[in-house]
Amino acid sequence: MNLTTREKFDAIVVGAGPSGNSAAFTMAKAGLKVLQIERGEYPGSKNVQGAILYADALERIIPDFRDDAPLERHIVEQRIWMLDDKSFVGTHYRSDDCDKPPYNRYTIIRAQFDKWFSAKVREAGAMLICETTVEELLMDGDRCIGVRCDRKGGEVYADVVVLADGVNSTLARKAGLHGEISAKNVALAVKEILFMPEEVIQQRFNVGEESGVVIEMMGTVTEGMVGTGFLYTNKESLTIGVGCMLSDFKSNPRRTAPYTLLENVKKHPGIAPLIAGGEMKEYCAHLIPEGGFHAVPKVYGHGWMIVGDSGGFVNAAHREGSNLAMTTGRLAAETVIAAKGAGKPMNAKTLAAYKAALDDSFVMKDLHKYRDMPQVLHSSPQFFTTYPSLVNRAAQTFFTVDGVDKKTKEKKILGSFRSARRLGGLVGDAFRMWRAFR
Amino acid sequence: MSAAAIVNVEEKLFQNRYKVDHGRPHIRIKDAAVCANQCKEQSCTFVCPASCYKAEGNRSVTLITDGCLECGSCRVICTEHRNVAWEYPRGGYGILFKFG
Amino acid sequence: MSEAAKPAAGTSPRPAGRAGRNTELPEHLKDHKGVWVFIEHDRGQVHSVSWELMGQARILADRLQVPVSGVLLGGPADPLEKYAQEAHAFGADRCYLVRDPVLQGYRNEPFTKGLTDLVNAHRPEILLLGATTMGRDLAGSVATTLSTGLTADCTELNIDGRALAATRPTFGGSLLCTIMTLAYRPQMATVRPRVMPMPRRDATRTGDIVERPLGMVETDIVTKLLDFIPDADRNTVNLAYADIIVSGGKGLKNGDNFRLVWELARVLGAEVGATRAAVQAGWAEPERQVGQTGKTVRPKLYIAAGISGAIQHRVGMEAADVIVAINTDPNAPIFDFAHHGIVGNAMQVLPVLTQALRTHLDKRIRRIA
Amino acid sequence: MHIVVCIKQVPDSAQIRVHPVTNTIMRQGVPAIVNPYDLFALEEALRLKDRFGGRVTMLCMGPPQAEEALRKCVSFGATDAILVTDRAFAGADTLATSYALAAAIRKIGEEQAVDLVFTGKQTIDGDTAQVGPGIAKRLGMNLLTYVSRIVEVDLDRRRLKVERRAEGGVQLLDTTLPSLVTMLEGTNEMRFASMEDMLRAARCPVRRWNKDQAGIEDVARIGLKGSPTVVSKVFGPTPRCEKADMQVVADSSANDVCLNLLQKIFTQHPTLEDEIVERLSV
Repeated sequence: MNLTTREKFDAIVVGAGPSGNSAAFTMAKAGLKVLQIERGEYPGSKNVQGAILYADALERIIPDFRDDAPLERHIVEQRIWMLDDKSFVGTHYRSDDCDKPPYNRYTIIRAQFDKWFSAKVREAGAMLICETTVEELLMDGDRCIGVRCDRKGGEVYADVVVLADGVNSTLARKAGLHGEISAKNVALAVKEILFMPEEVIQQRFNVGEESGVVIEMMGTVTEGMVGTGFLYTNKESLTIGVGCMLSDFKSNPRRTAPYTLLENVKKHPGIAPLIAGGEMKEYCAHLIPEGGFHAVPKVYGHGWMIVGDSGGFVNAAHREGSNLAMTTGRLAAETVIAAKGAGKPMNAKTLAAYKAALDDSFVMKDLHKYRDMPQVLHSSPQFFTTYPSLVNRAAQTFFTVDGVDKKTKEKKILGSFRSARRLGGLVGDAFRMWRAFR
Repeated sequence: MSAAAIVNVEEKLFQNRYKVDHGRPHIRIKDAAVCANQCKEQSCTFVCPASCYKAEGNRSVTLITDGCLECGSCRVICTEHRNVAWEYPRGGYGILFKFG
Repeated sequence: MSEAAKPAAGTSPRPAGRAGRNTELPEHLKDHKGVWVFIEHDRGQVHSVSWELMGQARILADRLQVPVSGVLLGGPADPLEKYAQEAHAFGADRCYLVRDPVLQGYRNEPFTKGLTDLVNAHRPEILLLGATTMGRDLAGSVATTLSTGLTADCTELNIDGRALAATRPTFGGSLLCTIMTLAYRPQMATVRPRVMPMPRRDATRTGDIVERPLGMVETDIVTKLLDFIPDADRNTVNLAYADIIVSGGKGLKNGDNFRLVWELARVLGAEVGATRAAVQAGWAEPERQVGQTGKTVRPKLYIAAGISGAIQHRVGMEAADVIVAINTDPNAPIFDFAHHGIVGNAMQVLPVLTQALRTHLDKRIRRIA
Repeated sequence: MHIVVCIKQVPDSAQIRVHPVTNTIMRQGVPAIVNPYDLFALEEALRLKDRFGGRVTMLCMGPPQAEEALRKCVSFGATDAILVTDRAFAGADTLATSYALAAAIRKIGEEQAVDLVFTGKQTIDGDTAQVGPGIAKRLGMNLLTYVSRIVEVDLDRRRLKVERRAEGGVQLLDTTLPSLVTMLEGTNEMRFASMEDMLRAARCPVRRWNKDQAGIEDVARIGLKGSPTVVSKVFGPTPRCEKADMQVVADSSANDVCLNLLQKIFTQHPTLEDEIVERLSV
């Protein structure tokens, strides 16, 4: 590729996950000349997620996505479990409203979903090349003028480069746009997909052919590390996984490997019967941004913008990631379209509109609301060990009928809480939780 | 918690679809001496979800990148020594998730 | 294998008759009789797969009450009569011979014409060839010329009604499928070497020989065979075609112990293989890696020294006829699928095994010499 | 020089699993890929194009989604791609497939004469290795299967010299163009495409031919009707894993254990011992 015929695009999008596809789709739809570069064999072959799709974010991009998108099950029941070694206390929310279209949340399988979304992006007119890894941004001073790929003649140029390259955010890091991510700001999650006949899933979770259940769990199964487990129902498979703060994995005295933790979750008496007989067909691992508001870097500059996980846009408290990714992708695209329309240069001043749009959308508002959550959870592992055990034992005391009078039982339960955390601890914990959720 | 039975991660990794870039490992340990002499915890040997880092008898750490899930944990947790040269594999190589 | 082979769930056989496909044998093909075996020979030796097929053909022919015939094509330097006698000893009732200078050394064009003419003249119902590079090359063009069905790489043959039911691996061996050629004749099949048992040789058996001219001259044939370079003279590593392989794994602890693997291999005239870990450690070249991300091998004898037998290695070598495993850990996974296991330190066992083998073979060679 | 490379889009059979209990085939998550053997053929064709110039035309018979496989081959450097796709081809076995591909190659030859046709050794789903020979027979081309090396190409004298793998060695064959070559695996390594080719492939339209455009005359010889072979059943192999018969060195001397092992192997497999002895005494 000699310099005279150097390839120039209105925009280059690096990565074909939810944020990259949303950005590329929106810009291509508006007639921009877009090049999308994906390092996987096809869009989806490098992407991992627990995998829940939030309909509202996608509706604003492809309103009729339900017609042909590969969706596994719409979620009708949400379960939150607190696990002890041998038991769990669970709260279940199930509503008939969730079983009426248009459904709000779906479980998806990312390899198929991203491939579908990418086909839409190509239909919209964007050009996609796969199996190509972008090695670094081409910078002219502090202005980004294009990217260099790992292929001969791999320099491609554009007015703006949208970085949707995932949680490791390699390109921005290499260009010095932000520092290395900290182990405190990411969780390492591992998961497996277990295949079993649909009827078995429907019987075990009491759901119909299209409806599904989601279980989030926390407790002693994460060995005191700050983290949660999850079990999602797909059409003919279950996803079982567990993730903990990477810093906790590193400093865990028992030096437990993630796959050992996952086996322990799978063996838990509350989980084992649900996944019995499943045929494991894939084992994945991924980092998830957990730093929240304070971990979001500078997300725009002269000729570049950052969207999705690459910018740490994940609301860990509510386990929401894909909707933030799609929304940030769309907002970045709309900023570029507006600037292109007004003939403005893609400098920092113009692209600041992207940050403004983020600030007044739910994205930054939610992240700001939970800005202290990571710090609170970090400093109080008791929410993941002591309280789950206390609650389980309290339930056992409360529900075992053994002739002991209820007053004594009550005193025993309260006593167990007090002895575990003493009054000051209990009040402190309550206050800290209240402030983190305020 | 039940005694942590030794979990055979090889059985799990066998299920994955992987395209090895022979002769071009995408991650390298910059200086093996640093692992052997200066790093006490060698946490990469148990945090890596694909168990690519193995603690050998003589305190050295060996790295085989086949089966790597490209999560980036090893780079992030090597905070004190920054001893991991971490890159994505060449386009189309490495892990190829069938489901993800 | 037909593209629309929608795998049937479980083992329920799907009715063979399907819309748009003729499955009844037309009248004019009903007179095809007899089971033929193409006898493959090269540089003075008959390939053992031909005799294995002769044994199998005998079983099929007895079930159908028809004769077994061998087919021999060759040049003036090939002792075809000797091979025909061997064929009778292994069960053939008759041998068809086509001798012509242009058939000296295998070339597709003359061999295809010779075999096709024979089939059209004597109309067999089943034609079996070895699934060697020669057999598959020839079978492909003969089947196309005769416009008949050919099932390749079969691992099992039997008779279903009066038709040949050929079973073969598909999707890389993870599945098996049974294929039939109902409305066409002859029913052709190639069979992998060392899959069918070698039949008993009965020197007293005799049979007749039918000779037939080829009707082709060298100038008709475009492709010339200039030379033949035996593998022994080439130093390339061809693990995939090796009969005996000695492999080493991480259990050998370091590079120099790998020398022990080479010494045993030299005595056996075997190729040297290695596990991924051994190759990564630099003890062997990447071309020697056996397993999921390396080569898949089907040797007669596979000796695994210091190999645990992880699934990634197993899928590359479990098809070997005889697997010998040497490992210090009694419950290493390799002992679950090896035929012979030695629990012991490979560094200690390998030299002893090499020596034991050398003395055993010297005794045998002295007895012959 | 005009080379046609035939490829097939196949399921990645390494990922297919048979459910241990129900013995059903689990095809979920088995992506479609370019048949790996065909890539060795494509690389060899591209090397000839690099040396002699000319065109490399990709040809594939399959369902509409096979276009992805063709587009990927163009990204390696092929000039253009033709997908022969028609409901009438469904269910074709190797005989019907070779008939259709031969017709399409004849049609391509009308645009520009074809010097060489490349196919892979076999497919990983069918494993039959019959389509190459079938096409060569129908087009009257010289057939060179299991080629391990292209030794020499002489365009002026229209001659081609190759090394072909045979049992126990390699044949050196000399023939004329046009020829059909099936490449052995491991003979070369697929190149890493340039950015220019990647961008060209993303833009390049894949031509689609139905049965008429592909020059099919006799409809009875394609698809199911043209397929002599019938698949009567598909099933999972019965796994064989009985425990090895074990000997422990600790309690008896290594020598006894080894002698015992040799004795056992050679009695069970006499031919094996003969071959080793023969190879050593030669």
